[in-house]
Amino acid sequence: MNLQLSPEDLAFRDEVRAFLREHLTPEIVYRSRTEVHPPNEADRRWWNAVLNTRGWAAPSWPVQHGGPGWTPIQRHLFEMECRLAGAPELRWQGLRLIGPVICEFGSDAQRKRYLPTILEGTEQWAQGFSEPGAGSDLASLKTTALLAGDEYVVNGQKLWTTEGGDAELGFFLVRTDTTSKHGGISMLIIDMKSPGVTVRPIEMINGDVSTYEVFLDNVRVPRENLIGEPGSAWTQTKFLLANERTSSADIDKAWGDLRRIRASAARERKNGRPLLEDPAFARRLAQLEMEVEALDWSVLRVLCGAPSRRPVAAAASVLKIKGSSLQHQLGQLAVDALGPRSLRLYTREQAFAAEPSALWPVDVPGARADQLYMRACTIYGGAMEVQKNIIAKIAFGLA
Amino acid sequence: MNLQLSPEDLAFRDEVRAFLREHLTPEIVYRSRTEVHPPNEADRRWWNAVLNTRGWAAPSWPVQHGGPGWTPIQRHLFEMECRLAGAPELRWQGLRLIGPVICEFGSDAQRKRYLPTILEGTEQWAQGFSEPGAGSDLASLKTTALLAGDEYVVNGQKLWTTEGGDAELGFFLVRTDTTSKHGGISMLIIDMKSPGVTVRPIEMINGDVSTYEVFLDNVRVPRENLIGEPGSAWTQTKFLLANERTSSADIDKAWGDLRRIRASAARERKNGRPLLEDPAFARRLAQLEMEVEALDWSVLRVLCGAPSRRPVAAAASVLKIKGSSLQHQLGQLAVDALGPRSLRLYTREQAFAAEPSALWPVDVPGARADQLYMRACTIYGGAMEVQKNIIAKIAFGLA
Amino acid sequence: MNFALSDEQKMLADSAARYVRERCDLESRRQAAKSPDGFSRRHWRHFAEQGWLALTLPEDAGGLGLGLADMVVLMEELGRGLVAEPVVDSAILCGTLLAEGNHAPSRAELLPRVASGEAILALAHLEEGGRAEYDTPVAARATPDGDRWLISGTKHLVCHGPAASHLVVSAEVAGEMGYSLFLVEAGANGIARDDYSLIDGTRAADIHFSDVPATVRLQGAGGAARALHHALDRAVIAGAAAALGSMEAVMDLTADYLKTREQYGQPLAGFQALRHRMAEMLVETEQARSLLYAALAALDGGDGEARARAVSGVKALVAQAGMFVTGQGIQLHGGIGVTEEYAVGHHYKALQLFDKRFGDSDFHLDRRARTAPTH
Amino acid sequence: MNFALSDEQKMLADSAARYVRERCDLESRRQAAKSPDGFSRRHWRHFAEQGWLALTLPEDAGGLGLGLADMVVLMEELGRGLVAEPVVDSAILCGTLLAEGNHAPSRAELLPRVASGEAILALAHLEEGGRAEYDTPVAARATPDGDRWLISGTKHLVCHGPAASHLVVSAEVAGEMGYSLFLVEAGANGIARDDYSLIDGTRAADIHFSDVPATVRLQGAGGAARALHHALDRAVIAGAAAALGSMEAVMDLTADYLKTREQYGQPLAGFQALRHRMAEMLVETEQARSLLYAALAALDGGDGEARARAVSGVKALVAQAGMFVTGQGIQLHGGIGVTEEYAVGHHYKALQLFDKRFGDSDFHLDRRARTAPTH
Repeated sequence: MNLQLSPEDLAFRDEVRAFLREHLTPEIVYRSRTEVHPPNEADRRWWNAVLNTRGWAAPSWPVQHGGPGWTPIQRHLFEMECRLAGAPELRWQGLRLIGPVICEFGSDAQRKRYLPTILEGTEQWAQGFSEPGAGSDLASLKTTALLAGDEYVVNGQKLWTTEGGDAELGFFLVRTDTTSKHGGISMLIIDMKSPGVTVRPIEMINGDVSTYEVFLDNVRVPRENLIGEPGSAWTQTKFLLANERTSSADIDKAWGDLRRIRASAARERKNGRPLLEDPAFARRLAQLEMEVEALDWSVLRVLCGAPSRRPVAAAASVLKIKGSSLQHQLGQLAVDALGPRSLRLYTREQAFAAEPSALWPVDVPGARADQLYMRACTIYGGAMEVQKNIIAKIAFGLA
Repeated sequence: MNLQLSPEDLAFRDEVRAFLREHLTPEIVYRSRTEVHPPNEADRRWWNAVLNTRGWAAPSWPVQHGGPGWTPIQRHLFEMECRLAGAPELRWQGLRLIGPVICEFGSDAQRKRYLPTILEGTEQWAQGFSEPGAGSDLASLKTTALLAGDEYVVNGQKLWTTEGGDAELGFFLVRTDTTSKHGGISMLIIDMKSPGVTVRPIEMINGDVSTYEVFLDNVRVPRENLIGEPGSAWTQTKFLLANERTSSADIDKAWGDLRRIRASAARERKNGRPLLEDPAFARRLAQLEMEVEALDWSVLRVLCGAPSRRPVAAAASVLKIKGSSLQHQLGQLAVDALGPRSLRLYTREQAFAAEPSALWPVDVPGARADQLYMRACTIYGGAMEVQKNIIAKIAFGLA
Repeated sequence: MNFALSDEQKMLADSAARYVRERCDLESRRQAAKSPDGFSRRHWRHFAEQGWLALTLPEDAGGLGLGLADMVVLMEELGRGLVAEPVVDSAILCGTLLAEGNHAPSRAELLPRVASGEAILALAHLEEGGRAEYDTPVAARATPDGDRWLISGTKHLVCHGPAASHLVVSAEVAGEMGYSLFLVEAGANGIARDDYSLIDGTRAADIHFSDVPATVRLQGAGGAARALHHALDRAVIAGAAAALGSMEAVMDLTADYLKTREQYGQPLAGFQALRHRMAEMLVETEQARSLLYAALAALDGGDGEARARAVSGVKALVAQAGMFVTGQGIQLHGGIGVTEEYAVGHHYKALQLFDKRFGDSDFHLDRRARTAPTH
Repeated sequence: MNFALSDEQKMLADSAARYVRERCDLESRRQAAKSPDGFSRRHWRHFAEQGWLALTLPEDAGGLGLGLADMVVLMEELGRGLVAEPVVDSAILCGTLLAEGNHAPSRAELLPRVASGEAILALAHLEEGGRAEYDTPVAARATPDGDRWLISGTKHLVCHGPAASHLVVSAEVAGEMGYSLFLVEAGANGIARDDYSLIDGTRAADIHFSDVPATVRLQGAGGAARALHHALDRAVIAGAAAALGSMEAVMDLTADYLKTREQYGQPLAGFQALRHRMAEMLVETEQARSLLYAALAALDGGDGEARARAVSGVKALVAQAGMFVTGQGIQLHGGIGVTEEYAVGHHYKALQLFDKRFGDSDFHLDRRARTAPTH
């Protein structure tokens, strides 16, 4: 047992910090720290390119496909430092979801076609998994892709396609074999500009649009856009999820939130003293910081493959449950710290453009939009209730 | 709508207060306020007799059988004043459970035989409902009572027979017809001194014995001890529960607990000031007081038959859920207020005999034993989970 | 003690429920939130015609003179329909200040127009550094100038400020201890506004006063704080009733959803964990409703401390219960719950608004903790 | 970074687990709790023979010189078996004070006897009005008397005081700022005890000192508080590890119970609400375990503030999580969970004890809040 960061890891962290100091500008950091969803598109494309120049755009990819060859701990340190420094959050769909899948399961032609533009950040991806009748329950997918000559003809409807509005490409779960109930699901790459693809924005609870409904109406897709063998999407999806086992903890965001909340509470005054010194508020903040630190170490345990009496998939669900419930609590604490001024809603554009003032300090824009948006985090990516089912089953054998 | 107590009710309350002032002695009040379970037997027998002299022993009985003829609100006021004044809690089994059932369903002979000694407090009762295989689930009762001539022969095992150790009489749910799965359950009065009745004390988590296991081995019971028709126990049990619809809220105990906690917190010191002035503690206490006051009004609503969009049985489960979870929270707050000295365990006898000192003030003995004992309150009388099932079904039609 | 509604209350509840059911669909609510006023002038006229704005205003000034219990009955129904109109701000909060103010001419002239909906009043009181209307610092100044005052200062988060015809403004007169309350016309010279939207679509404003003339002082420094607290207490009760309406609406919506929506081959209602959540939602809603009754009783009969205690209890408990119930409503709906396209999220935001207006739960728990307990 | 156990740690864990499984059944635990010492001398001898008492004591005084991580590995297994023996009090808390004290002869003479279990040390420190060992007022006085001191005062809640052979006593020497720590024999003249039981059967005592002679001052006023806080921090970590063992034991017991016990015609495991509760219990247990690792890392590498922060975090979080997990273990067991006849209630009481010893959650949250955050 050795619970300290190695000298190499500490040196790595210093290197990341220096890089971040060198490249990030105050304007970009300001916009990142609003925590508005989705982040400013120009910023993230620029940052993707900057990181790519350094070979750091795709920490989770194999070296031969452009990854930096970091250990899991180094990836974790990198993400944490980026968040704390206020770097824009890159789009996940290409770099973290489909990219690794193409590296692992894609054909050489697919790798050659798609990986470079993901690394450069010049083509954006959308994910088409959920459907109106199938949220957490992928077995009841209805979208079909039936072979007609050398093309699949795709029909169906996808929901919760995050950032689908300006994506050039999409990866979709489709049924290529309609005879089997549980098999026959494949992963298909679809050009979002194909005829028959219609994208409808969904206005979210915070007044912004971050996710879309995608209608697929006789969309013709070249046969070579299928990833791997027909019917193998279950394997690919499991790989994709295992690859992101710890990210649902949202641990770097949680630490960033705590910083912002402390800043708010140091300025806000209650009973003539800083809110941060109100004993009940201080205790509530300490409680959350303690929970976040514990979650951080839970992430480290998974990353380091720490021994456990229970399967690692149970640990992933534990991270998701605690991470998302902490997001709820952090969001609420953030608006509670701001008091009534948290009631003002800033749209994305207003938040990015806001000029801080005495009445509306720098930590106000975005706090409420983030709090409202994060009500979704106990629902997306496998709802809380589904995660509890998983834990009961695989950790305790209860079903 | 009129939400004030009537002048008659206020006068009634004054009358009760005067009576309590006149009769209760400091020694008895001290022992009651320990909240130790079960209360001192001599005290409660004496108090039963005192109340009976005044005609107040059985507030929930019909006037013709010895009840005082109070309104539901008056019963509520009476119980609250008794608790706050530190009167011993009378035994429920006779006065509040079987008594009303005999009044309603018993034969004249049964009324004549059993009601007077319940009123006088000279014969104590035990309840035999639960069984090792049937806690919340009465449909799976296994104890049988088969007719042999003019006697029932009873065989089986009962669990959680509270205060069964010194009871003279018991009322038991038994299966008089073993051919039907859901019917055939009857209520039978059994003399606890009958041959074949064995009582085993169960040591509870607080080190005291308050409940018993009862073994019934070929116990012969006269046929006339059956209440009502054979197989009618379901009706009687429903009546018994409806009669006690609001008592599971334990609202008078909750107010008493709050008083005791305030007294502890006014004496205990934290950071050089009374704990009661610690802002976080004060807020936690205020939160619980607020919840207790809300629950009190929920009780009043049921007692007054306030209009509701949902069946009154749902309201009873709501009272039970909130009342019992508040008991958990009040118990924890009580020991938290006392700090490490709450770790000392007083047996019943030690608590009753304790001499208050600076190290061990008057509010210490009993607080921990009560806190531990009350962990059972979310289990007995229909566990929390069962109550939620009931609410989902009858309030929302979800099943 | 009797909790039954009177016949008049039943009629009031029925007519409000009918209007909400027939006219206050979500689509019109969303359109109203995007309109310049942030609410519907059509609804507003209807409210006025029905006498709902006049309900608790005094009979000698165009009101119906009814009590808080009647208002609670109305507000719960309006809350079910996500009322966006300034009923609480204009008719209850500022209406109370005007009705109980010390200026008979403005009371006689303006209150009937409040009752008819023609005038809309807003409270301009919160300032920089203030977290609750009950105890915000007041730096605004009123300088005597002949038979009038000139008001200068900046007011923060004036709800419905953009649509208001009149403002009730707090400001301190030099040499006096504590603020006074003045009535000014919203279009007066020297007033400048920065408008914005709140999370539920309510329009609010920061309002800058620069030597704005005021001729009406509703309350002097001696009574302003007490009068304001009293009016705020009434506004809290009204808001709590609306919040309760939201909670009931969310429970109905969610129970229906669980019965109809299928997952893993069965209705969601087949999952015990979800059914239990519904039960927990009812438990908290009933607690909230009960404490609202307690507050009605205390406001009817109790002394000042008992009233503060009861109102602060309602404020904290209804906010907590309401955020739980509407938040779980979202959770049980899944994805559609976090969109603008479904009512449950709007109710959630209504509760977040209720939580932060008129002092948050911490403020009210502290206020309650300073009072003597009931038993 | 590497979380894997070393081979030595695995052997330690295995041998402790085996002993607990084979010898520490509930019946013997209940008997021990009713015995005069409140624990089992047989277990105690076994612990000593296995070197478990010597584990973290220095090698130059009969110890094995191992680290806190090793101790955590051991304590978790002992916690599973509801350890009642004074491992934490004697070997860790007082053992640390003695090992790091300023009195070489007593260190050399007594520590080997602590390691062999022959001597049992108890801390006599808490006094009237004290709520936490970290900050209790100390009114006891030590009066110099030649080359010794005479101690007078009353100590409260001395855990294992009745079985102790020696006491570490805090007392203030007139003219000095702050208390010193003295070592006295439990049988010394002038000592009188009031013994009683704690909720888990641990014997404790109020101890009255009346001019009790002490020749050994372990720490003077300059260093006593710091040394004591350090020893308390180590005791907290040890106790937290045992608490984690309780939580694991309760989860195992409860999962088994849900699989075998039937209600309404199906195993309890068929009820989703109960399965979800188990999932929640695991979530909180994993949080607690993770923060324990964080504390091991901080105690290994961090500065004083980081150590206080980490230890206080563990104390608060493990207590909260543990009371939740063991409390829900009771709930899921139903009636038998609240009896002395079933292990789950004993684990619950162990957690209640852990919560209140060495400062409660509020104390430690406050202590943590005073430190600089990690990020």
